[in-house]
Amino acid sequence: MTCTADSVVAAIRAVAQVVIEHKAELSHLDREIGDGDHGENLAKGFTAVVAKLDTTSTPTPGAVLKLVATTLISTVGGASGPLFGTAFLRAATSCGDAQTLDADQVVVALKAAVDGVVARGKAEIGDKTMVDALIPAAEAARSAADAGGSIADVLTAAANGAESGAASAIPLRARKGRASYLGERSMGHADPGATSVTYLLQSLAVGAAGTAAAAVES
Amino acid sequence: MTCTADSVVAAIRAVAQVVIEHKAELSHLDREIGDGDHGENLAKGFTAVVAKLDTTSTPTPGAVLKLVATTLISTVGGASGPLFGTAFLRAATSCGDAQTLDADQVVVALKAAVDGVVARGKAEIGDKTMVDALIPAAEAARSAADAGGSIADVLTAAANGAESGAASAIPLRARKGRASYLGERSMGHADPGATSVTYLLQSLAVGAAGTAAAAVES
Amino acid sequence: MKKIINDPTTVVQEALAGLAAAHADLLKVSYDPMFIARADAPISGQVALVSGGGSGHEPLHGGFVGAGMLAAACPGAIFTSPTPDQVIAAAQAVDGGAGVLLIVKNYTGDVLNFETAAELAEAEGISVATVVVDDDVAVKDSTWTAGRRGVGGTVLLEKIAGAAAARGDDLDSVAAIATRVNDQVRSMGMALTPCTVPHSGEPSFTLADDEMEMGVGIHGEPGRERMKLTSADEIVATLLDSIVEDLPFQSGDKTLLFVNGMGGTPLVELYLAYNSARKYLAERGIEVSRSLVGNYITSLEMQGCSITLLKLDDEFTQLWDAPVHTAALRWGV
Amino acid sequence: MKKIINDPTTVVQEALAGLAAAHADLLKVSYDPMFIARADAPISGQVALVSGGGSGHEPLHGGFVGAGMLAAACPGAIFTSPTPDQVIAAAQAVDGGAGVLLIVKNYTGDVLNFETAAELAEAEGISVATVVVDDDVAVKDSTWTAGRRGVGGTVLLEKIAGAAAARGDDLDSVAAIATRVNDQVRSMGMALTPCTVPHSGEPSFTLADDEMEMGVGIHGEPGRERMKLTSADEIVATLLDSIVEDLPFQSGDKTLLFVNGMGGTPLVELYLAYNSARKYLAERGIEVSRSLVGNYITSLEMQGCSITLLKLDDEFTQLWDAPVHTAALRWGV
Ligand SMILES: Nc1ncnc2c1ncn2[C@@H]1O[C@H](COP(=O)(O)OP(=O)(O)O)[C@@H](O)[C@H]1O
Ligand SMILES: Nc1ncnc2c1ncn2[C@@H]1O[C@H](COP(=O)(O)OP(=O)(O)O)[C@@H](O)[C@H]1O
Ligand SMILES: [Mg+2]
Ligand SMILES: [Mg+2]
Ligand SMILES: [Mg+2]
Ligand SMILES: [Mg+2]
Repeated sequence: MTCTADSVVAAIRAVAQVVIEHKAELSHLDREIGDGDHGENLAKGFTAVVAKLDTTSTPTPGAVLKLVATTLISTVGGASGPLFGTAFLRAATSCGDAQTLDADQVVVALKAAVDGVVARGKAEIGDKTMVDALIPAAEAARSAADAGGSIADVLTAAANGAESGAASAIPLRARKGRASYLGERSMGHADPGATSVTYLLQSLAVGAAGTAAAAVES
Repeated sequence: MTCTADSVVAAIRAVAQVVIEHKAELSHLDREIGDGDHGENLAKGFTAVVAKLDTTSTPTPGAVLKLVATTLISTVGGASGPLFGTAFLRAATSCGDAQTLDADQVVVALKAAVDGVVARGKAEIGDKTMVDALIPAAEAARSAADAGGSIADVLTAAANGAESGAASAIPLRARKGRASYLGERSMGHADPGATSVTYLLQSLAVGAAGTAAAAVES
Repeated sequence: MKKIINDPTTVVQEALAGLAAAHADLLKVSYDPMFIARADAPISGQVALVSGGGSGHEPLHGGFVGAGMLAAACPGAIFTSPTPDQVIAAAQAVDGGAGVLLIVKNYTGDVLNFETAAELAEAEGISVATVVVDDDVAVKDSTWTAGRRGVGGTVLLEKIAGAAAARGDDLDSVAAIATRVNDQVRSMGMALTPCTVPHSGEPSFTLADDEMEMGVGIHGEPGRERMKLTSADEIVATLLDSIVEDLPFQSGDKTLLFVNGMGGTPLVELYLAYNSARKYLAERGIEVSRSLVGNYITSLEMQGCSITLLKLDDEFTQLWDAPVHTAALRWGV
Repeated sequence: MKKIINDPTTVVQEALAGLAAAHADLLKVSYDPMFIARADAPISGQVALVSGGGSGHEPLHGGFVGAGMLAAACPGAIFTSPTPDQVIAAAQAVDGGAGVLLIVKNYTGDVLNFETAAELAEAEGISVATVVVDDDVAVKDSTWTAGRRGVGGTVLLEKIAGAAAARGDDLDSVAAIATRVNDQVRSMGMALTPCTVPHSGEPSFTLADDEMEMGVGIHGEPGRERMKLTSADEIVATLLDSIVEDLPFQSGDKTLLFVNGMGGTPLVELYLAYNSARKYLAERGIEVSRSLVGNYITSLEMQGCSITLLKLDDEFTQLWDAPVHTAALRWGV
């Protein structure tokens, strides 16, 4: 089964809710090794996204992702604004005008998003940034798709990849972003951005699984 | 027995020591209903006085008191500077060129000092200022002298008068000086200046009693 | 106590040395007795403004020494008025033959020390006039108090009277203008936190996390009333209610609105409070034609603000706009 | 959290409204997207300087908008960089046809957002140059970090480059001068206390009563090292040791010494620190020919200071002395 513009919209709304729920926690993580605004930044951005979705018609998955991208870029600020924005923008481009996406297209879009973040932020894996969660996520998604997995399988794999990637970054010393100013003092703390992208992918996975289940029932 | 320039110098040195010992306490009282500097102000002034006494020759009691006055005026600052300064200046004037002072001259000098403070500060008894300690002190000294008391008796009476005057001012609402800004909130606190003049007179009394005792022995 | 200092007993001297080094073109400092004078003083034939008071209110007064404002400032120890010998020495150093106007904030200590100084200066043949500033409406002026305190209005008075002196007015006229400013200006302040005098090391008072001190003085004296912390709009309204009703300021009045920080409050909060004050005054038809926002008369690191409102006439406005060149206020040069 | 505010979410907007009302002669404010522009912009034929960054550093950057300095400033949320659409709108509003120089403090968020803005502005046909300020020696510039942060040097760079633009230099020359300032300036800061971002309500870090944070950033980021609180002379020496050895500054160099407050530190401590810095530099034969002392690039109510040292040449000195008319820096007009 494939995913439509409407299910992408539903997925984004779910993501927005999850981000807002974890706002305080994400800002707390950012206070530990940053400037304490990551939760507010994303909550502000996704609140704006939801408002935009309510008032804008988005015929294709790509159109939805493009709207998310431009809204995040113009509302978030901070490092995560352009990074999340670029991710959604690249994903949108990779979707083109497709009316629906299958598992493979989802993986390709995810890979494009990750490449976009790397291109913008120039972070490598091990720098203790969201990239440490994103790259394993894209790889896990790829293998799940190659093994014939559904969209739900692919996104679940991605979420798990992100989670373990984020976890493995905890002991590391940050080399990019604000946390890098702390040098060794950044070690032992979870990276806010790696954590937020993990929540984002987990929300997508749960949503996709739900849709799939619903589809089976019907 | 009478008092000489030297015994006045010794008395002032003793006063300086007492003021410095009570510096923190006086500033604490001033923090309660003022700006917390009364102890520092007087300690600074009397430290300068002692230094001046070490280097200046003061042939008469009046000369000693004049030196104290000018030094306090030029070093204390704050309300207490000109007030203590005026007090010592008027006392000095009342002593003239006398080589020694008897009990009656001491009372006259004390009265002149008190009148000087009232003239400068325009405070009345009951305004919760040093005047509340000084006026009873002068009155008690007068009666002690009239009763034929010695310098020690006179100063002891003055010290006791000041102490009870300062105590009776505690419940009052300040109407002069910084404490007056507090209105009713000044009630229930001891007035720093009334307290410091009490210590000053007590130190003089103790000193005079000591000298008298010494005189008897010899 | 957390401060960037070396020794509590030398804070004022060291800060003065810094001021002198940073502004050698503007001012010179004498250390014993302590005063700050215009580098080019005395200005022959020009009335010289001499002010002073306890330190800890920077930039007041030393930051206002220079062309178009003060000829000299006498800093006392922190929160303690200067001594008469400082004032006399300063007056002698800057008197250009046209006399000296002493500007004194109404605190017993300042008044008594400047009074003594004035007597001695007169005796030295310097013609002296004195204006006592008492603009703080937090203190009821009655036989029950030492009278209103001099606060934010002092800054405006020093600027306007300084411009009058610079324009060549004689001592009586400058004193008259200064007195007129004091008649037309009202202020009130509040604090979110106390401050700590270096040599004492103890906070001047204590406030709970949800309390503020209304009508606070600038020496860490507690204020008129302790209240629960509220919004900027309510704080500003409380301050302006007392200020506006006191003069009173009326619809149609032209004013200078001065929102002052107590030293530890960031500019973003001061501009926010200024915005709130503008709305309050607009609703009452009171026009704001001149403004000053910033930390100009402070209480060390105290957090809080004060509002000062001056009723302007054409002469005040002209004198306010006239060039001034000091460390803390500068325009037109 | 004790602040004079109404609502944590509207602090920046309300403060901007205050700034606009207090300085209507100097600047105008756009609220959506948010930017502050010179009242008389665009100035045809003149290069326009556009800067910006998170709010909470006031007077930076809005207080530096005006003749001889910035054409526009884009304030983000507190401590959060502005978004590209703000920068594009500001650039369009102030471009006088001679191009726009973007002045960006080196933080990932600012760099990425201004980068995105530059791409889009170019696409709109505005010629854009960018200079990234990274003068903070507290951060070792290596593959181990996002590179040095932009701090106090930004103020000096905006003044000097602004004067170059006002004098009529073209975009390349103004950008070249700005780059040269960045090459010649070094800074480092320290904090006695943390600060609290209004919408978070929690202090950015915690320090014991006897601790200070050395090499602190201006966003409440913890610094290079936590140390026991020590004397002003030792604090200044620690900051200047890193600054002087880095460029390095040498005996005989002419410099501009800028002692900056973090927002909650009173002027008396800043002048005391300035005095201490003068002694340190004099011992090393480093001449201070220009000075700036005050709160110019702050971290809300944080207590602490930073020192910035710029190596001066004749051109820098001329451009520094050139007239400037902004809310926070004014001389020669
Ligand atoms: N160069 C970079 N590449 C990828 N991600 C980055 C980079 N720099 C920072 N990040 C991510 O951004 C997160 C911080 O985002 P946020 O707090 O919103 O922005 P800011 O640091 O500007 O306050 C970090 O936790 C990190 O995951
Ligand atoms: N008008 C006055 N007449 C007499 N004594 C006064 C007057 N005003 C203040 N005082 C005394 O001065 C004391 C405060 O002195 P001090 O703290 O040294 O000066 P300041 O109030 O200037 O800080 C008060 O406790 C009070 O006794
Ligand atoms: Mg952050
Ligand atoms: Mg006192
Ligand atoms: Mg005092
Ligand atoms: Mg941020």
